[in-house]
This record gives sequence, C-alpha cells and structure tokens, in this order.
Amino acid sequence: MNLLLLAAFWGVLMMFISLSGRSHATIRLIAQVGMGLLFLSTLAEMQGFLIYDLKAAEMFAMDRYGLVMLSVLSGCGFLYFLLSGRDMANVGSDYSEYFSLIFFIFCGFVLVLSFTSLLMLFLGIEIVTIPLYILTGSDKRNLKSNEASLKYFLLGAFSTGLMLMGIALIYGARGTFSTMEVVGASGIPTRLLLGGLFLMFFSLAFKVSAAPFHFWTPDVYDGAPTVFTSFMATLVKVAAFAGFLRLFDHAFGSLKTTWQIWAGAVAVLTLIIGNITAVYQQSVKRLLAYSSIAQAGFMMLGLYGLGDGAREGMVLYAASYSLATIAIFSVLTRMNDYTIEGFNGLAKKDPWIAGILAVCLLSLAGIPLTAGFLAKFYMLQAALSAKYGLVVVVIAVLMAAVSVYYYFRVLQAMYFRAAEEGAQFPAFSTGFKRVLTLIAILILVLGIQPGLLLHYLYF
Amino acid sequence: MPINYYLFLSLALFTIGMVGVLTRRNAIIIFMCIELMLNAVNLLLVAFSKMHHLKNLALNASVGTDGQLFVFFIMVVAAAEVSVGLAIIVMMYRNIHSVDIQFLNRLKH
Amino acid sequence: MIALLLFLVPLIGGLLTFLPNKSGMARSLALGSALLSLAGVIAGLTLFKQPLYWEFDAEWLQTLGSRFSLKGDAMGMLMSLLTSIGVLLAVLGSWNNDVQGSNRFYGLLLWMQAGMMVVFLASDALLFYFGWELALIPAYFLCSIWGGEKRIAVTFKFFIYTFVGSVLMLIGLIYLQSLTPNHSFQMQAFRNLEIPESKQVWLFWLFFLAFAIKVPVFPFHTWQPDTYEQSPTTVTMLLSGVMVKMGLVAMIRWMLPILGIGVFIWSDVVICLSVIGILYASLIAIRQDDLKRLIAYSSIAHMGLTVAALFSLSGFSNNSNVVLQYHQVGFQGILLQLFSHGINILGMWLLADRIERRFGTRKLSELGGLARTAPTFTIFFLLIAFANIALPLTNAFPGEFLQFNALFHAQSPYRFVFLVLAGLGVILSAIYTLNMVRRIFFGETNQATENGLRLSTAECLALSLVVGLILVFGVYPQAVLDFTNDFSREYVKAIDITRFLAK
Amino acid sequence: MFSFPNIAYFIPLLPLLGFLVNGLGRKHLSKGAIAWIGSGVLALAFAASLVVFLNLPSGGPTLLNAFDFIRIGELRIPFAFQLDALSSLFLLIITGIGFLIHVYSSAYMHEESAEHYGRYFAYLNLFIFSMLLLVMGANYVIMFIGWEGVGLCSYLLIGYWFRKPAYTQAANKAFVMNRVGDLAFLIAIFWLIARTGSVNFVDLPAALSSLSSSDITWITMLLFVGATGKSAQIPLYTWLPDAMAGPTPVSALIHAATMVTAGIYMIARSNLLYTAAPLTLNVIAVIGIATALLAASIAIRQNDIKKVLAYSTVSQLGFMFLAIGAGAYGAAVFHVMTHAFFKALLFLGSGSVIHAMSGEQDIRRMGGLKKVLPITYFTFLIGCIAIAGIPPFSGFFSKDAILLSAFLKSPILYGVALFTALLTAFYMFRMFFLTFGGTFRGTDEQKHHLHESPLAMTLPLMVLAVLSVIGGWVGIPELFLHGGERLIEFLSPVIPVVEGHAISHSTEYLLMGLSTGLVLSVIFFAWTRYRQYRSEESSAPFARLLENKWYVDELYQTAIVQPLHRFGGWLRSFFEPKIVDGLIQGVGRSIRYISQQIRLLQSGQTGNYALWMVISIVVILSIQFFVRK
Repeated sequence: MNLLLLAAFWGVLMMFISLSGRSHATIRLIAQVGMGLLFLSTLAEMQGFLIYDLKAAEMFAMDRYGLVMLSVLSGCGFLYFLLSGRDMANVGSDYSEYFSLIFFIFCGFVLVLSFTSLLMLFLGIEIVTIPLYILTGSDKRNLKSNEASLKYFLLGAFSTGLMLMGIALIYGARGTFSTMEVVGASGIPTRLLLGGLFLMFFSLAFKVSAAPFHFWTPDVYDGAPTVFTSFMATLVKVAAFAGFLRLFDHAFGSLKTTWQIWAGAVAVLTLIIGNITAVYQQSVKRLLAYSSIAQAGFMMLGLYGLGDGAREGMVLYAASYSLATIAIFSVLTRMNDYTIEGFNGLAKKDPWIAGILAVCLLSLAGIPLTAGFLAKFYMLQAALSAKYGLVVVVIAVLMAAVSVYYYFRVLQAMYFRAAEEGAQFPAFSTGFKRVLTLIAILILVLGIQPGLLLHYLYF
Repeated sequence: MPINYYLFLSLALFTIGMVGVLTRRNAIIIFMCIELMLNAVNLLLVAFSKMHHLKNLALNASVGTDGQLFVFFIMVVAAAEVSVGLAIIVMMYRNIHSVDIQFLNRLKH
Repeated sequence: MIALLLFLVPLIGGLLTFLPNKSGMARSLALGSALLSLAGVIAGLTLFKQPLYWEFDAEWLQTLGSRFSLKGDAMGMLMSLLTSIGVLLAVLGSWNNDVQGSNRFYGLLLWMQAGMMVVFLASDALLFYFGWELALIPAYFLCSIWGGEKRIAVTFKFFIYTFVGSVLMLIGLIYLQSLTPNHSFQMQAFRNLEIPESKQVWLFWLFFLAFAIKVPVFPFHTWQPDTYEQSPTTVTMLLSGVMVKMGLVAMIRWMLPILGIGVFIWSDVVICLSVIGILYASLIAIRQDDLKRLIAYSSIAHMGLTVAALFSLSGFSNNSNVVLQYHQVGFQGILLQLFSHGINILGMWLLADRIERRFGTRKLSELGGLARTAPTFTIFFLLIAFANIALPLTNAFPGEFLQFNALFHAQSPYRFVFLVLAGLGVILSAIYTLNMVRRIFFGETNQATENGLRLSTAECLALSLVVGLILVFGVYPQAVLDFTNDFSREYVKAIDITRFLAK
Repeated sequence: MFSFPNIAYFIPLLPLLGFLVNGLGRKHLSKGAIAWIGSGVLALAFAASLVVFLNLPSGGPTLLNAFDFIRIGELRIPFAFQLDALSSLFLLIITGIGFLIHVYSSAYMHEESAEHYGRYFAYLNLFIFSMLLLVMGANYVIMFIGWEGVGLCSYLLIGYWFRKPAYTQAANKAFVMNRVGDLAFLIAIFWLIARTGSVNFVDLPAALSSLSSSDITWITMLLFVGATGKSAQIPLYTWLPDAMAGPTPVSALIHAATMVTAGIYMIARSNLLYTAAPLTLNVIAVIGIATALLAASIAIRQNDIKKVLAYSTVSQLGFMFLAIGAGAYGAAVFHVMTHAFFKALLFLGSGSVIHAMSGEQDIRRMGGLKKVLPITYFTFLIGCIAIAGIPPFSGFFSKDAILLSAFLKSPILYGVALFTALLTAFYMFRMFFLTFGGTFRGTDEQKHHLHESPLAMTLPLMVLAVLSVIGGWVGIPELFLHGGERLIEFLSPVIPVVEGHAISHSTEYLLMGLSTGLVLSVIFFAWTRYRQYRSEESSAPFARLLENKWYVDELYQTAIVQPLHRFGGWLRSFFEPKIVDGLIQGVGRSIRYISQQIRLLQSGQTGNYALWMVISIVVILSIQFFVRK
C-alpha cells in the first residue's frame, strides 16, 4: 500500500508545485524522484516494509502478485519519466499537472491490483480512466487531440455504464460485492450472476481494447499526444489486464468453463483484427496502436488459459511489452516524421538508437532471446492447455508471423533503406541513450533469464 | 412488490439510455443518455439492497447497506465524469463550434 | 566442455568482432575465432572423444522445464566439424573482397555460427529452438544488408517463410512438453513419450513444415534460389553448406525418434515429394543460365535425395537384424552425405563467388573458354563439379550409393518407382553439371574471359582444403563410417516402428 | 613386394603415378620427359601384368585386399583386386595395347604445346588406371568405380580439344549416355546387395542359390543395360561415332580396344548369373545381332574414315554380344582380344593416314596412298583382312567361333550374322580401296607434304599387324589342331566350358568354307566397284537413310531431348514463379488486401463504434443464454 499513499501525496504535491511556478527542470526532477520513490517503496513493501498499514481487508488487500506487478508498473513508469518527461512540456502549458494526473492514475493502479470488492475495482478503473480523458485531450489546440478525448470519454463512460450494470446484477444475485463471495460455494450460477459476469467481461474487454470492443483504441492512441499514448498503451493497458485477470481469477475462477471459451474467441478475434489491420498502416504511431491491440490479443490468451503459467506470463508480458513500447514511443515522440519512411536510414545516422529500437521491435515480434519471445511462449503454453487450445494457438502464432511482417517494415526502413535527402533526425542526448540502453539490456536479460523477475512471485 | 418489477424498469431505463447513445448525434444528449444508464444502475442497486436487507434481516441488521453505499460512489464518480466530460465538450465546441459527433472523423482507418 | 566452447567461441568472437572499426582487424578476429573453433572440434574429435567432454548441462529456465544442455553425439560432432570448416572457408573466401562495415559483417557471421552450433548440439528442445532462431536472425541481416539489388524483398520472404515454419514447430515442442510427465524439454523425455497415433498424424506436420521449409523440400523451396542468388556468397555458403543441414539434422533428431508412427504414416508422401523435388529441381537447373541459381537448384535436388533416403528408413523391423542392418546402411549414407554435400557445395560457392567477382556476371552465356585462360581454376572447378555428380572416388559417391540403397529398402510399395525416378536425377545432374562446365570453361573465350583469373593464396588454401576432403573421404569413406557406426546402430533401433508399437 | 601377387598392386598404381606426375608437372616437364613417363609407366605395368599372368595359379582366383572401402555391419565392400585368368588376360591387353598407343601418341600429338601434351598423357594414364580398376576389381562396386572412371576419361579425352563446341558436346553426350547405363548397373548392384548381402564375385556361386529366377532375370537385365551404355549397343550406341571427336589414338585405345569392351568383360564376369537367365541371353543375342547389322549397314555409306571404323566397332561389339547371347562367353572374350589387335591397328593406321593428309578424314579426298605410305598401307591391309575374317588371320578364328555358336543357337541368327560379316568385309574394303587404291584426289598442298609417319607411329603399327595375324592362333579350334582352343581352356576356371555342342566336323568345315568363300567374293566385288573412284551420290531413299544413320540421332533429339528441354523451360519460366511461388506470394498479397478492407471498419464514427459494441454484446449474450447448453 506504500505506493498508494506516496502516489496520492505526490500527486497533490505536483499540483501545488505548479502554483509555485518552478522551472520545468525542477518539476521534472521532482516527478522523477517521486516515481523512483514509488518504485523503491514497492520493492521495500515486498521485503515487508510498510509506511502505514491500511486495515481495509474487505475492500482491498495487496498480495505478492500485485506487488510484483506494481513494481513492474512503477519501474516502467520511472523509465517512462526519464525518457519522456522532457517531451511532456511540448504538449501544453500545464506541465506539472500532467505529472500529478499520472501519479493519481498510479493510485488507481494500486486499487485495480489489490481490490477484494467490486466497488474498489470500479473506483480503481475510474481513477485510472478519468485522468486519461484529460491527458488525451491535453493538447487543447489540436483538433485530433480533442476528438480523441471526446471519443474516449463517450465510449469510456458507456463501458463504465456496462460495468456498473454488471456489478448491480451480481449484487442482486449474491447480495455482496466481495470478490470472495460473489460466486457461491454451490458454483451453480444464476442467470443474474452470469449476466453480470458477462457485462463486466465486456467492459473490461473494452478497457484492455480487446476486439470487438477495441474500436476506440486506434483513434484515441492516434489522436492523443504521443507521450501520453505511450503511457496509455503500456502501463494503463497492462494494469487493466492485471485487474481483468484478478477479477476472473479470484471472483469468477470457479465459472471458468463458462467464460473461458469466450475469452478464447475474443483473443482470437483481437489477434486477427489487430495484426491484419496493422499490416496496412503507414504511420508508425497508428501502427503501434494496432500492434497494442494485437499484443492485447496475446495477453487475452493468458486469461483464456488462466493458471500459474498464465500469471507468470502476464508479469513477463507486462514487463517486456511495456519496456519495448515505451522505448519505441520515446523515440517516436521526437521524430519529425511519424511515417515508416521517416525511419529510413536511421541506422546510418544513429546506429546506437537504431540497434536499441531493433531489439525492442524484435521483442514485440516475439523473436527468441528477447523478453517478448518468452512472454508469448508462456501465453502459448498456457493457452495450449485449455479447451480448443490448439486451434487458438495455431491462429496465434500465424498472427505472430503477420506481426513480424509489419514490425520488420520499420526494421527494414532503419537498416536497409537509405534516408531521403534532407531528412532530419533529432539529436538524442547521451542520458536518453543510456536509459534506452538500460531498457534494451533489460529486454535481453529477461529474454535469457526471466527467472530474475519471476522468482519474486514466490519469495 | 416483486423485485422483478424494479429489475425490468431499470433494465428498460438502461436500454433506453443505450439506444440513445446509439442514435443521437449531439454529444451532450449522448452524455445524458449515459447518465440515464448510470441512474438505472443506481435504481437497481437500491432495489437490490432493500431486497437483500429484508431477506436476511434476521441474521444481520446492517446487511444490504453496502448496495446503497455503492450508489453514492457512483454518484460521485458520475459527477467527476460530468465535470471532465463537459470540459472536453466545451473545448470541442470552442474549436469546431459544434458538438455533433458526426464531425469527429479526422481519426479513422 | 568442448560443446560449450564451440558455442561460446563464436558468440564471444562475434561480440569482439563488432568492436573494432578497421576492416582488417575484424577480418583477422573472425579468422582467429574460426580457426579456434575448428581447432576445438578437431581436438574434440581426436583427443577428447569421450562423452564427458561433449556434454554440458546447466540450470536454465527451470520454470519452463528447459535446461541448457548440449550433447554432442557422433552426428553433432560431424556437423560441428562441418560448421567450423564452413565458417573458416567463408572467412577465407571473403578475405579479399572488402565488405564495408566488415566488423558487423563478420560479427553477424560468427553469431550465425554460434546459433548453428547450438542447433547441432542441443539436447534440449527449447534450447534447440533458440539456436534455430539465433542462426536465422543474423542470416537475415547479413542477406538484407550486403545482398543484391532485390535483397530486401527476397530475404524478407525467406525470413517470414522460415519463421512461420519455426513457430509451428514451437507449438509442436510445447505440446510435446505438455505431454511429458515432468514437463521437461529434454530430448530423452521426448523420446520416452508414448504419443497415440491419432495425435502423431497431425503433430508430424507441425514439425515437418518447419524442417521441410529449411531443407527445403519441394514445394516449400521457392525462397531458396532467390535468397541464394541475392545474398552475398559468403553467407550463401553458410546457408546452403551448413544451415540447410539444420533441417535434416532436426528431422533426424527431433522427428523420427519421437514421432516415429506419424513419420511412418506420411513417409510415402514425403518421399514422393522429395523425389518430385529431385526431378523438378534438376529439370529447372538444366535450363538455368544463372550460375548461382543453378547451384541452388542442384542443392535442392541433392537434399531431396537425402530426405527421401531418410524417410525410407522408417519401417518395421519386427526385430529382425537384417532389416535394422539395411536401415543402418542407409542412415550411414545419410550422415556421410550430410557432411560431404556440405563440403562440396561450400567449394561450389567459393568458385561461383570467384567467377562473379572477377567477371561481374553470373550468366553462363556470358562466360566461356576459361579452361584455356585459367587452367588451375578449371581443375578445381572440375574436381568439385565431379563431386557434385557423385563420381566414384569423390566423397559424394559413397554417400549417394548408400542413400540409394536405403531407398531400395524402403518399406513402401512404390519403392522401386521412387528409386528409378530418383536415379533419373543422377542422369539429369550429370547433364546440368557438365553443361555448366562446358559453358563456363570450354569453347572460345570472349573479351571478358580473355585474360582469365588468378586465385589468391587464401582462395587456393580454401579450395585445396575442399578438394583434399573430397578426395580423402572419396577414397576412404570408412573413416567417417567407423566414426558414426555405433551412433547409427543405436539410432536405427530408436526409430524402428516395431519399437514404437511395442510401447 | 615385387613378387606375385603383391606386384599386382603396381599395375594400377604405376599409371596413377604417371597421371599425377604428368598432370601436376605438365607446366614444367619437357615433352620428351612427359612422353617417356607416360609410356614408361605403361611398359612397367605391362611387365607386372606379364609376371601376374605367368605366375597365375591354376584354379581359384587370387584376392588382394587393399582396405575396406565401405563396411557397415554385415555389409562389407572391400577395396580388393581379383587376379584370375579373365582379369590377367585383360590386364595384358590393356597394358600392352595401352603401351603401344602411348608410344604412338608421343609422335602423333607432337604439335600440341607442352602443357596440353602433358594434359593428354595425364588423361591417358588416368584412363589406364581406371580401366585396370575395372578389370581388377574383386567386386561390382570397385568395378563400378573403374566403370565410371573410364567414362570420365573418355569424356575428358573426347573433349580434349575443348575449344571446339561440337567436340565438348560429343563429350557430354558420351558421358550422359554412359550414365544411363550406369544407373541400371547401380540398381543391379543394389538388388544384389538386397538379396545376397554381398557384391564380391567370389560369393556369386554361393549367392546363386539365394536368388529367385526372377531376381536373376532382373539383375542380369539391368547389368546388360549397363553394358549397352558402355559397349555402345542399341539403344545407347549413338555416342560412340560422335566420340571420334577425340584424338585418333584415343579412339584406338578407348573407343575400340579397351573401354568399349568393358561391357563384355562385365558380363563374362557374371557368366554364372547369365547362364541361369536364359531369357536375358535371348534378349542379348537379339540386341547384339541387331546392333551388328544396323551399324554395319550404316558403315557402308560413311565417308569419314574414322566414322567407318567407329561403326565397324559398334558392329563388332554386336558380334561379341551375339556370342554372349549364344552362351559362348569364351568366344566373346576371344573376339575382344583379336578385335583389340586389329581394330587398334586399323585406327592407328587411319591416324597415320590422317596425319599424312594433315587432318583430312574424308576418304573421298584420299586415294592412291599406297605408294607414299607403304608401311601404313601394308599394315592396314592386314587389319582389313583380319577383320574380314580370312584364315589364318586372327579375326577369322574368333569370328568363326561366334558364328558357330550362333549357328548352334539358331540358324536364323547364323544367317543374319553371316550377312553382317559380309557387310563388314564390304565396307572395310570399300574404305581400303578408296583410301589406298586409285589416284590421289586431295588438294595439291596436301599432296606435296604427304609423308610416311615417323617410326614411333609405324612401330606400333607393325607390332599390332603381327598380333593381328597370329593373335588368333591361341584359339585355333580342335579340328585344325589337336589340343586347340587353348584360350577357352585357359579361361575355364572363370568361364566353365559347356560340353556337348557336338556337331559333325563336316558341318563345321562347310560353315567355314561358306563364310570364307563368300567373304572373298565380297572383297572381289568391292575391288571391282572401288578400284577406280566414282562418286556415289545416289539419291536412292535407302542410301540416304543409311547416310543419315537411320535418323536415330534425330529421333532421340525430337523424342527425348527436346521435350525435356521444353518441359524444363516451362517449369522454370512459368510453373515455378507463377504456381509454386505464386501461391506463397498470394498469401502475402491477400493478407495485405484483407487488411486494406478491415481498416474500413474503423469508420471514425463514434456511433458506429458503440453500435458494433452493442451488436457484439447482444450476439454473445444471446449465444451464451439461448444457444449454448
């Protein structure tokens, strides 16, 4: 719970700092320090150190898994601040507010990762999404940004409605919000309960942008300021997935036979739509939006083949996917040209950055020796054990092959094509490069020895 | 009065809201329809909490209160959403002088 | 220990090679690493034969049930020898053509070697898969950066194609692992599996597609001629000399002993495909004007024969030693051919590369009369060409002889048809090879070939090594056969269908 | 070491040595040195063969086991040599004639530059080495190694003047056609291995029992197909006439005396199998006689001196196969020997003529060479008489033996064979008279440096002439000389003598008299016809058919070669890119297309998005609640 308190505090802090009109540098520094603290505090909590022990067991209770997930999130968040903190200044004037909103979102993460009551799940998700509406629209003059935020808001609110209805029905069926009790010992679900279950499934599927509830994703990711897209596409999505898993694992685990097949179906649909649609994209930003849908499809496999393997895999997936995507976005943010051609000849101009991007792309494509491969591997392994697993898995890997197609288009642009004359590449600071290098190393290390991360789940 | 009446009523409200979202073009009205959906949920929650309260009154006097508690949270969150949402719509209006969502099609494909 | 060394030397060598920017430096580093690993293999084949030197096992990915375990059986040793020879030849062959960015070039080359070593030595399925991809990625970059003008599209096709195959294989591996009692990826655990026929029927294809694409078996071969044509010859050498063998080694190690029944069910289909491939590729080769494509197709034909022979090994012995004996004969031939064909095709590419660099063309129609202007080169080429058509006293003859023998003993009603059709391949190979020789070396010279070509010391060294190996193993193949004898005897027992059904 | 049997190792090793020295040192050695080395090793080899021949123990063969070529479990293929009557006889023929021809070549090839001179002798030595492997090999695999080796050398030597495209074409043709036969040979070997598990000749008698009659028929058939390739029988004979592209000594050595008889040797080796396969024997007899007749008929209308000899070779080989078909292996081997003598003689003679005519090969432009080339003329005449089969020249005895065996098999065969013999006599003397008789018809500058060849060339001619006269006496039949048929008797350990073809002496006399008389009259006819040259441009369709060799080459071209080429071209330019690769590319293309379409779902309209969501919700819920059980 350390993170909850710290994040809330730091969020407020950042707001007040904006009043005291500090320079961007200091604001950024404070924010980065704060995020670092969040990360450390989570690690500390894993060692059993608590700033203050919240007694709210019937509302939320943090467990080992949540902590590991949270440390991954906050760690990635820290790297994200290091890489993209500077770029937020280009979005709009309210520099420190952006940070504070992100800190509040982290509070939401904590709830989503630790809820034991549907109420907390609801609150968590809302705490995450409402600031996101703002961040999406934060580029006020930019019509695309406005449009994105409005779409996001309308559809988001709509899905919130669905979730609430679901919760209400469940409550009607069982008279409680506690995840432990929503499914009776009998395990024979009433229609009311099932209806609620499915409504929640839909709304969560919406949050993680799984087909056919994914339609908002490309537009919103495309329209939002790139720095925030990076945040939404990675940490938010991952956290939402963690909540998704947590709910269907703890609350509806005993009804697996009922929803599993649908999880599988949604996963397959998501994979197909995400990957196939990405093939045709020309803008890297939109391509990444679709690829994030595709990756969501793979994470859905984790839900489909829910089990220990899937849980481990989800952590690994969270780490690998977030790291790679954050890195790519951080570079993309600074590019002048978002189209794939914009990357032509980057390897000649800046081999170091190109190399790191290559590692990230390979990881996203799931090539061995990168974390991305093992993450996918876990998911496939989990899915294969489920009913109709083989069909789903075959489709999944074929779609992975398709994903190779579009990820490698970027790779080819960087390495094998010559830059058009007059093409400008931004200059990257050494500090920036250091952080990127760190990310690349993390990806490779996790790809070769994932145990380093996963063993935290157990001791 | 049997619980089903409440159930059907609120489901009807919910559906009306949903249909509104699908059919209307004015962002404000769509937003109101969403609010309608939320309130349908509120109604349902209250009804259920009452039902559960009466059902197990013997065991525990405070049972079922949590449902009504939830309603307050929903209201709060809804209020927050309203503030943000309206802000966004206003911003929108300031830029394109319209709140018709059909004009929101710069982002597609 | 040797096994681990063979993996680490190129890996670290590659890493080091990346660092310097002076081309000469990288070149020497690469040569050093190549020599070192070759020395390692030779030491392993002579002084440290005992298994304990060739086995290495360490904890790795415990949660996935995979271990980092390398185990060099006779085949593994042979193939690692081939690999290190191949890399050595590749470095020697490219010694004089200065590639820009040679540090990256040689670095990737060595990493490719590391990957192939893992494939040949891994006794853990997941590790094997890692090696499989580790060998592929550098190849992809090498081809797309230093290749010909159509390189990007072509190598991309090659990559996607093989990638699809390998992910399907990955599913197969995961599935098998889920069947093993303690969820292990160890080869032994796989071999002990008792997989019902109904499953083997489709599991077979998950694996076969991956390997068939790599080998390649008709009709999955279309990536190959394009890739060989477009990629730099140094890489093509490794692709066709060594990497192609990965597919066969994988079939030998990860299919026949594990999915014996599935293999038996589909063996006729596979043999039929390979035989078609032989004739198909040979016929195209006859009408081929591009030297590199011609060699590519001829290699498809040769591999087709090997695959056919391999799948004709799967059958019932009913524990009769005679049958096992015949299977062993065939299998020995396959092992021999794996090695010999590697050597020959390496030599072929060296020569083709030399021609292309000297005359700037690969078109047979634009060459001619070299026999007069470049006699030494001609002799090398003739020797290797004759090895290519499996003339007796060249290393290819015993291999193909035993392979045909295997085909003759296939437990298939059509075996005689297969044999005769595959035999036609021998005739066709003579036709296209001699045509190639005739059009390059005989007849009158044109102004391009008027002033011949001179071989550098490095190239002479490389070619002499090749020719030496060709003749030595052509006259005394028993050296290899003795080496693989025990392995093959055990192996044919392991793939015997009778054994599978007994389970 | 230098004593029997180990000395036999030197027989193949010496030529190999010569090959290496001449091949590697061809840039540095002088022509003289090259010639001396090339011929010297042969002389030594011949001496060694003599030693072997003289010390040959009566009865069973002597085996020399060098090392194991292939040994896998039970299957054992040793690199072993077998010395017995048959192989030792062939050793003598090969090394002896080989030596003479090396000597001859040293003069004949003298215009060549030192480097190519060295190449030539290297090839020649390599050929002798492979040929020796072929005859000495103690099992079919070693024999096969030699078998393909000689094919290779013939390829190299036919294409020796590699700058002439036609020549290299001919070389390829020869190699490929041989390959066809070799394939059959290989399959036969596999069959043997499959049934008997051994390929050693010494195991054959034992193996016979374990072979079913159908097995034997198949194996013998396949072996025979192999033989037709090497020994230029129907249908694989067309390469031999083209092979005349090589230097004339090569034609003499490879394409007349030694290599082409490998088929005979192989079948004689496996005579046990063949005796057990009457069907195959019949086929062989028919093929043999057919080839003999066909080739002879073509030879009648050929004007290239070497082509005539080439077709006569094919025809003579046909005779040998006829003998085999008739079960008279001994007679076949006998004819191989005598044929080696007189055919080598004839070829070398023609070489001497060509040498004198400075490269002219067309007999219509020769004539009247009797005076300028006395030695050549005389030796050539002997050769012609020998091949025509006039007693007591060598050809007579061997041919008579064949005719006799044919008569015993069936009178029809005998009739055709006799007719072919007459044709032989006719075309040989036609060529002879056109070449040496009459008046000179060549150009003037050809005329003015007409000259007798040097001693290095004439000496071999004389030696061979002597052999062609007396060579046949080793096989004088019983009825002339008690204790005749020495050769048959000598070969008996390898080729069991079949007793009981007793026919009355009178019949035998009759047959001989008949053939001799007819031959003499044919020669006289030829003399009357060609004593004075007159051009024979007859447009009679049959004559043209003969001139164009029955259009067999054209037939092969249109029926086999061109269709294959066209098919290959179609595969390359259509099937491969459009169908096989097209499918693969199609997958990619269709994915891109689908992607292009699916994008359109992303209409950008918030309403649609919500609609899609609601629709899918309704669908899923209804399936869940109303369809799914």
